[in-house]
Amino acid sequence: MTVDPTTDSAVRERLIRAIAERMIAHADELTALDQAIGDGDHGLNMKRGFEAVLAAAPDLAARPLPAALAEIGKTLVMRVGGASGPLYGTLFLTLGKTLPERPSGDELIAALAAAVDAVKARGKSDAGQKTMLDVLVPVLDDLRRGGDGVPGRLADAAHAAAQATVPMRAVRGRASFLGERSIGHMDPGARSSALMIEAVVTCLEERA
Amino acid sequence: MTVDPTTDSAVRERLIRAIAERMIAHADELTALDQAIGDGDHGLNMKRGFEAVLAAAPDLAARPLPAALAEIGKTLVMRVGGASGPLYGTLFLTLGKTLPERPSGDELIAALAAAVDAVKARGKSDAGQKTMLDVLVPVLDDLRRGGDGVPGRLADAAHAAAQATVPMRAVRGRASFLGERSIGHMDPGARSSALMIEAVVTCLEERA
Amino acid sequence: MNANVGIVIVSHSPDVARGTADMVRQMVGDEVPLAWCGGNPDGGLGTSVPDIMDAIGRAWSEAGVAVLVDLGGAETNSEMAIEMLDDERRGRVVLCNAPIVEGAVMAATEASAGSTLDEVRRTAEELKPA
Amino acid sequence: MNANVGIVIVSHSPDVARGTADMVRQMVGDEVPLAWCGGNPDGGLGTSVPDIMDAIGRAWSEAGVAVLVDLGGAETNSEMAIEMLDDERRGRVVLCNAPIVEGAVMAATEASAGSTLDEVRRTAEELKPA
Ligand SMILES: Nc1ncnc2c1ncn2[C@@H]1O[C@H](COP(=O)(O)OP(=O)(O)O)[C@@H](O)[C@H]1O
Ligand SMILES: Nc1ncnc2c1ncn2[C@@H]1O[C@H](COP(=O)(O)OP(=O)(O)O)[C@@H](O)[C@H]1O
Ligand SMILES: [Mg+2]
Ligand SMILES: [Mg+2]
Ligand SMILES: [Mg+2]
Ligand SMILES: [Mg+2]
Repeated sequence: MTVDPTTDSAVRERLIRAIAERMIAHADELTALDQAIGDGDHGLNMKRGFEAVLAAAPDLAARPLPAALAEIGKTLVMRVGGASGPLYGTLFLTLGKTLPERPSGDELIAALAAAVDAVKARGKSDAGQKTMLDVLVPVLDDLRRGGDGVPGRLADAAHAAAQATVPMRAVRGRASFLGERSIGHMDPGARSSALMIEAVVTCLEERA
Repeated sequence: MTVDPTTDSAVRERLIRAIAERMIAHADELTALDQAIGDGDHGLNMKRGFEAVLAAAPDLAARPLPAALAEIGKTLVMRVGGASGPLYGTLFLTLGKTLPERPSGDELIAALAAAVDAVKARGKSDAGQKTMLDVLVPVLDDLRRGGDGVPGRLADAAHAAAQATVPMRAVRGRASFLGERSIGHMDPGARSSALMIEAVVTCLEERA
Repeated sequence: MNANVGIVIVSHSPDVARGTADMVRQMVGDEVPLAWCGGNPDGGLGTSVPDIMDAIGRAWSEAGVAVLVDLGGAETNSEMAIEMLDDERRGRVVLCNAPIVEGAVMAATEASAGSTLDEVRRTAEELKPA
Repeated sequence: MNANVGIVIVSHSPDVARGTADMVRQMVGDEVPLAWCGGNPDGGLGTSVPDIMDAIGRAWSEAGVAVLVDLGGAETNSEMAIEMLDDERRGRVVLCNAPIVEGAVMAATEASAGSTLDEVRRTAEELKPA
């Protein structure tokens, strides 16, 4: 059984469904996190966006990987309704624009780096500000380091990074209104990023 | 026939009706002025307030002059709905609080001065800012000067003062949004003040 | 009894006031006493002194009430309304020199932390015109 | 064709956006192309990129369009919407760093005088957080 999403539309569809279903399954948890330090809609927002992705999964999977990623990005931009929409949307759009159809390992890393940079530009933000970037940036760094245990290791790195947002003080997004009081809670976008990475890793490993 | 509103409730009622009817009759004109440099509701606001005053005219007139003035002020505060409500309301409330039941000429001037000062405090404003104060302040000064032709002369002074707001630049109230472009239009509150003064003067003179 | 500072939203437009209150509610839940009013006594654009006094009563808290307003007339009417309160309440109501929507969200978030009236006002006023 | 700069109001709350537009209309009449949107794609509190793109289209003016937003998500979604416009329009839309209600009134008043897009933005931003 192949596990290469660049050549196999069935793998692409499994991957898309894995991500979307993970987001939808964790909607209540994400909303609860956002209630503590934001406006309590992150789970609803992600659910809205990824339900649209799920509904289009076969169509999306029928396209080459870059086009599928770009289309997912566009769907998130159009459907999410919160700040996370353009941020995750930009992540996927940039991946779609940057990835060749059959990328090498280095090309994959370069595309991810471009996508994370695009999220920074979109959010006028960077790691350390208690956002999804506090997961995306360290996981990208870990991937760059390479070595044993990739991709499996990345899921653990992602969850550890999300956990590390707990003591941070938010300076971006709605949570920034809370100032000091944002300390002590996990950032909802960091959590959704970790879940997304875990879904990708698990899906690819299951079939390996 | 007496023309003393301090002793005669019929005179008080004529006076109250004269002011209220003048405001109501000029509502469209005041609104048109406010359309040019404000939000186009000054006539509606004055009409709303003075219709309530008119409806209560007999009741109001039955009270001693200070109490009647205070009650008019309260009605304007409660009913006008625009910035002019608390401003004119404060004018009448302060007159009511300051005037003795049978004021001397000096006491009348002192009460008017207190009332105009209270408007300044309420509006955080003064003459020269293209507001009703550009009528109230010079008319009070003219009254203070005394001499021939009072009160008749005051109506002309009031209209001239309102006219003098045309070249002024608004720095208070809604018109201040317009900056330079407020120049070239008469201030609606200056116009309503001049009409009010004229109504009082005419009513007192008619019967003299 | 809620010991947090109350928030009152006074706009020329009832829609703006209601919508701002919705946004505040979504962010701070029921932790903050909250009331809004908008529109002149006939329901058109403008504000109404008795409505403002009423809203202050509904959002009343022993910790005080912070009032957010939009344009000049709303400010003048709110100042008048505050002055017309009982002696005992008057001193515990402040008008914030802050934009209505953004200021209300900031003020309510600060109030939900149990901050004092003065802290709530200062937080809202961090957004005041430069 | 109206040659004045257009104004777009983007709030998390459709009520806030509609009410702000009412206030702007009362002050500047029909001299300024004006559109608003608010609410996420399901109608709850939030914003929607396609709705923002649509509002920009409705308020379109050859002189450009100034966009007023409330909180962070509205800003991010509006920036995204602007980037997704045709090349030819994109450069003529600016996001104002100003409070939504007060900024919209200021911007529209400036626009009604026939000012340029840059002047409109600067006038609105005189109100920006200190
Ligand atoms: N400027 C930003 N840069 C990076 N991430 C951001 C930014 N603003 C918000 N986020 C992320 O988005 C998450 C909130 O998303 P969501 O609740 O869906 O949107 P909203 O904040 O508009 O309600 C935050 O937890 C944070 O991780
Ligand atoms: N701060 C102020 N000080 C003095 N007069 C003022 C002030 N603000 C407004 N005015 C007066 O009120 C008039 C506008 O009243 P009105 O249109 O009824 O209220 P609004 O401005 O709330 O729509 C102005 O023409 C001006 O004369
Ligand atoms: Mg949220
Ligand atoms: Mg939100
Ligand atoms: Mg007016
Ligand atoms: Mg008005």
